[in-house]
Amino acid sequence: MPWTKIFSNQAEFDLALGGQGLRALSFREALVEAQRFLLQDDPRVLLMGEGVDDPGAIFGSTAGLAQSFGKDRVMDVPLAENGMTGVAIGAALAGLRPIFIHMRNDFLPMCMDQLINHAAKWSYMTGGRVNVPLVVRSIVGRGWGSAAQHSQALHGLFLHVPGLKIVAPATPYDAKGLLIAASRDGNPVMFFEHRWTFDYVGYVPAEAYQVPLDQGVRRRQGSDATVVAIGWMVNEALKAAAALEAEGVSLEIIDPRTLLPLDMPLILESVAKTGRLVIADTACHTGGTGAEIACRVAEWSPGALKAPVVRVDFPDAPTPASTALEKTYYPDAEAIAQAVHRTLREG
Amino acid sequence: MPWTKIFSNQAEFDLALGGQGLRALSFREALVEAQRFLLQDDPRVLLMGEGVDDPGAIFGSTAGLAQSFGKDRVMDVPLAENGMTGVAIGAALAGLRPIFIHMRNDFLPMCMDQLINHAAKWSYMTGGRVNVPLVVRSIVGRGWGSAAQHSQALHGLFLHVPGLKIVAPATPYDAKGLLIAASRDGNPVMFFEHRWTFDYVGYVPAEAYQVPLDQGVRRRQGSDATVVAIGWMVNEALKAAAALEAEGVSLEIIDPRTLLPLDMPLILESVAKTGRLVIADTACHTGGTGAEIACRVAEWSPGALKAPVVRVDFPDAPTPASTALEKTYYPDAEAIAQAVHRTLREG
Amino acid sequence: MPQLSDIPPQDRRRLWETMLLIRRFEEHIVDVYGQQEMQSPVHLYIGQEAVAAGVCLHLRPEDYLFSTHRSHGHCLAKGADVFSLYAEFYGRAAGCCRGKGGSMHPCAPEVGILGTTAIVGGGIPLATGAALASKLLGQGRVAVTLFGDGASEEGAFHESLNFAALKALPVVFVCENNFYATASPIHQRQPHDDIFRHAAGYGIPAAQVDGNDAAAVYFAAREAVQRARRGGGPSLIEARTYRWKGHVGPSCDWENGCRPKQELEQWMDRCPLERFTQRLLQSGDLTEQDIRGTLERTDVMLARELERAKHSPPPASSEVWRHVFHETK
Amino acid sequence: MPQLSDIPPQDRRRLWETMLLIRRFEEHIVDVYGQQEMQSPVHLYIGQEAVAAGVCLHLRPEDYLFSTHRSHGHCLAKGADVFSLYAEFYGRAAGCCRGKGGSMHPCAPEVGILGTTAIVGGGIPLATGAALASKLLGQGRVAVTLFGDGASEEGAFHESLNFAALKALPVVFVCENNFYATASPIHQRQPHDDIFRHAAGYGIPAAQVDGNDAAAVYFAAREAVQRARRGGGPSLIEARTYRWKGHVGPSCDWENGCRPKQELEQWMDRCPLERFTQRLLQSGDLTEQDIRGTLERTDVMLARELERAKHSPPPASSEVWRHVFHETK
Ligand SMILES: Cc1ncc(C[n+]2csc(CCOP(=O)(O)OP(=O)(O)O)c2C)c(N)n1
Ligand SMILES: Cc1ncc(C[n+]2csc(CCOP(=O)(O)OP(=O)(O)O)c2C)c(N)n1
Ligand SMILES: [Mg+2]
Ligand SMILES: [Mg+2]
Repeated sequence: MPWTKIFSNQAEFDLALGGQGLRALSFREALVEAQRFLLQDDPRVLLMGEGVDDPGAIFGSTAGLAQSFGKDRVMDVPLAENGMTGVAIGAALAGLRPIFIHMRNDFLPMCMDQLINHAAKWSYMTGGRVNVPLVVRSIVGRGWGSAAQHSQALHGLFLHVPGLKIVAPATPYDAKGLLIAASRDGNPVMFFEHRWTFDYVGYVPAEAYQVPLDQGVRRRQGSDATVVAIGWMVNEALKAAAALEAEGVSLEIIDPRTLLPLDMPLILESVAKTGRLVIADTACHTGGTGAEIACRVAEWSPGALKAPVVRVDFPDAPTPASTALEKTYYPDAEAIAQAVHRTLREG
Repeated sequence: MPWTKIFSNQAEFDLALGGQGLRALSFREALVEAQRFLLQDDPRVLLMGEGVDDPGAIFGSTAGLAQSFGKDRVMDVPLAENGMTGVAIGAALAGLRPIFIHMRNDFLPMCMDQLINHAAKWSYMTGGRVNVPLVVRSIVGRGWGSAAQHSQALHGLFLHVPGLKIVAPATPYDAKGLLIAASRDGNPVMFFEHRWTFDYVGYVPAEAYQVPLDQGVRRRQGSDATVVAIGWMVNEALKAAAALEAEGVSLEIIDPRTLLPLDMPLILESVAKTGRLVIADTACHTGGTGAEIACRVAEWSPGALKAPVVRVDFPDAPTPASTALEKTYYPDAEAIAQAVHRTLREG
Repeated sequence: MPQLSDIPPQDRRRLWETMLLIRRFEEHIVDVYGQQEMQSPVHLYIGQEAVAAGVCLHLRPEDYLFSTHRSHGHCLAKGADVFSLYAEFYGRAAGCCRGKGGSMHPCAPEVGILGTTAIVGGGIPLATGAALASKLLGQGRVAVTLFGDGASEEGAFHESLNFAALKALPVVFVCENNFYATASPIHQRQPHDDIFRHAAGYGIPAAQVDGNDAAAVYFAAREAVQRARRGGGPSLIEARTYRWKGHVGPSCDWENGCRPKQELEQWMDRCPLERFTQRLLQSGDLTEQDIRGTLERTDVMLARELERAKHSPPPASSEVWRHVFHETK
Repeated sequence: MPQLSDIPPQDRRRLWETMLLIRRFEEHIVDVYGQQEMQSPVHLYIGQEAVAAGVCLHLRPEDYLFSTHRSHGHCLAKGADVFSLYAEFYGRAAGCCRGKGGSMHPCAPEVGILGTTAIVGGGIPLATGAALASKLLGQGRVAVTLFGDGASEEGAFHESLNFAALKALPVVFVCENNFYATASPIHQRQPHDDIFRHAAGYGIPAAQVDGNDAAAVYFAAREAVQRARRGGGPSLIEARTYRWKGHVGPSCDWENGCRPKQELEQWMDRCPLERFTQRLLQSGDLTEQDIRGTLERTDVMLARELERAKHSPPPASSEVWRHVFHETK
């Protein structure tokens, strides 16, 4: 399927899919297109965030929108993450559909009170009478010495907060379709993006479409081992698969796309076939999404694994600044391939 | 060992241990004693929190301390959890050893920025040159319609934050020994207490002692199944064990005491013996401590389990207010016993 | 200084009736709480009734109100249904939140109460956001947030004032300064107790009023609500008042040493209901007979609703899993 | 109005030298940044030097300083070592944080810089806490926190002002109002740009000064630091200034449309270093020869330290796992 493919640039895309007359967009452009559609389609939609209207335009992902829709609908806000998240929630309660945008995941801890104690619980506390149609976009930073406070990936924290949905797109196609679905969902949706996917190119239909918030996708068919890869790790897994193919190892890659709800049937089906599981995440090791997935596999398909599950993720350490240390800190395709080798050896 | 035992009141204690001339304290009194010792022993120790000096005295756990040490060392603070946590961290950097106290876990999301972005990362960001000797005590509320914003148990969130230690005592003995160890540790330590353990009585030596921050304890020897129980669930597990014993089922109970670092050797040893694992936690299901423990067992002792792991914890829902719903929401000894039965049936 | 006569007669009467309703609503709770069937932490409003009454009289049903843990009086003044509140406090299926919210989280969307947070300060940005929605949607609705002196210490208060001033939002910030947060006196938490002073930093008009004087609250709120409604932006009202009961539950907290008894007695001498009753008796707006009649009608109604609530069925246990998410799009 | 002559001659000279050091320190970064070897997001301070210089002159080595993402100038003025800063920005093992912090998180505990946060507003409560420690331990140390106009919008700013005023802590809050947070102009974020006005709400003495006038900053800071040191409690200084470079990195952000070029040029005409140089030339504190000499010595030193830093070894990869926790008790 063309929309499951990721390319690192337009030329690659043209080579593979250009001949079919398909349209390519970057991940960044897909986000812009989704938001442009939402703003156009629904007068209640509002983008809020520090710098959404400035020339940087959130790494380009809101480019041109303030110009088209004005600063009331593409609204720069003060530096007051908790209060402004509360404002967004209040606006959502009273009929708007805000999309709140953070340049970095790292600013989410500032608004945990409003996210955890308010947005996540509001529908429940009111017995379902009032809901919070809010999307919170936030981007994972990485590299160039961004260091401990500017490169966290915190989606794993929100797994433990009932009442939130969690989305982590890996492709331009999904970025657009999931963002539209998130904005329409009527619940608070945490929408995690990875800075390093922004330049990826892929097939994106021009029309509006939704990618459902509870369906993963098989990015690659394989028979020897399953890699469940999250966000940016999907592309690394694809690279690892290509390398492993040369060695005769056939990798299946599952991209859950939404972490809450999590498409366990898809994962279990794949694991039942391959008997080997590697979980590749862009976050710290302990207590993250990988643990939950592995635990559910152990609960629901206890006999399925022929070798122990392996998690590929970041060390249990804050991000170091030095480039020399970043190299050690961040796992990549190579680390995934090694993990696959381990499951093949051990099982 | 007398200090591994928990009693629901003094009379029970007297019956079991009184004859040995041992001294009993409630969990609450053990906390008071630990803090009294710390305040006396080290002029740098400071208690801070909303209401630490008032007649309620944080459910009695700071009773008498303001009277003994004055309001400069047992300091009421404004309602400004994030800022005041920052103040506590700054004070810790500059030579004090604050113990910051929250009446409820639910107020922790307010200070996530200072806990996650500052306290947890400070040692690392400064290359180990500056450390944060801070303890954050916070209590899990429960019952009487406390509802969604006054009964969360959030220790699981902090598992995913490198740089924090996490403590969850279940007995008076551990409450005292772990709190002293936490204050001496030199790192930011999240200290989780459960409101319902406050009246528990147990043997507590009068002298100061430390319980190490990385050692779990076997609360009960058994051979048929292992229950890893956290905090308040330890006592429920003991009750379940008593009930199961009558049926001829022998339960081993592990209380990790600290969740980070987690005493995996003790857990793995027990699981190797029993081949069955139930994890009982006082928190919501998805993405919690149970997932991490189950995942590590799957990674490190893949063949050990004869039956799938079972998690006993709260539904993935905020806490409902109605007593009628609370009954369904909260699992107890009965739920643990059922889970044990399941592992026995399935394996 | 505006006079009582500047308040239209029907408003005088409504002010008084609202205060009476709140007072008796709460006293009925005090009466039954010891039965331990109302299993919800009730934060009683007795002593502060003039604030809710004086503010909410200026609001329309579609205007928004965001409250706190101490919400009962606010909800009643805004028009919430007595039965569905009592039923909620009893944890019943017929409660305004189907029994899931309890006393700290009532909602009544039909009268602009979109839900209530018990996180101190948490409702202030929510109200600001509702005001933003009203403004962007051109609805002309006003949002009001009532909160305590303790809440004014939370950063969210300041973040909200800043944004409301920046965007000239139709929001009225009403701080009920009762000089305590739980048992902590304000002088252990703030350098002075004139909370209205913070408004100046944002260029927001502010008033400090006697929160035990329904007329004073009425005038300040009228100005603020009118300003908001005509697009003049936010206002801050500090209403100085006192709660008679403990922070939570039906007893008085001087009994356990939380506050000096004498302080409570001084404030009880300034009872907002009694004072306003006397003024209306003097002005001829009320007669002793009115009072007796209204009191009786109110009590009969409250007793009836409370009994109905108490005997209404609890939610089914399957409700635990419902409403975590919004069910239809 | 105090005169230049009210500044002791050695202080005049130090003010000037500190500004020069900061300016040239940053310009050396601008020169080498294009080589892409200094892989750290540098937030340059050029244009704001008078603030750091004027404030830190009054501080002792044991006094505390808490900075922000834009920390270089603050650290230098407080006495941090040039080599260990450059080495840190290069991610080297010899950096002040062993290469783990980078440009946004320098520390220099030996001169009271206990670490730096790049969370906007995050350092304000930390400084307040350090002041609390100083006061409770009776150390007489003063804590200073420098932060931007953007930071004054964060709740933590207000929470800190409240607590500092409540406890009369020895802390000086210095807001460098450069009218922008990244590319967002202050009028999109605050209802007015007189940040000092918030102090009055807490009864905190405040001053608004020309942040491009080293003498003006010097006098305001002297008063504030002295007040703190003698137990007179906190102060707020708003220093109005302007950064010349983009929010991050060595280029100018008018180039990409972030700000009007003309605005930058007007502020460059009011260069704090140039203005102070001229005054010292006039007063006879400096000669052209002094200037040339100091500039040359400074440049030679900076170039040497920068080269040393650049060629010093990176940390071993095992460092990734170290210092997550404090290693000895
Ligand atoms: C963020 C937060 N911190 C602490 C609490 C616990 N708490 C509940 S009410 C209260 C006091 C609030 O005081 P105030 O705002 O003055 O309101 P009042 O109770 O006087 O009406 C506190 C500390 C809370 N609910 N939320
Ligand atoms: C809490 C938080 N929100 C957002 C950011 C992203 N950010 C970094 S610096 C900055 C602007 C800060 O402006 P100001 O405080 O005026 O300081 P200046 O850069 O002008 O020196 C922003 C928004 C951050 N680091 N922390
Ligand atoms: Mg109060
Ligand atoms: Mg600025």
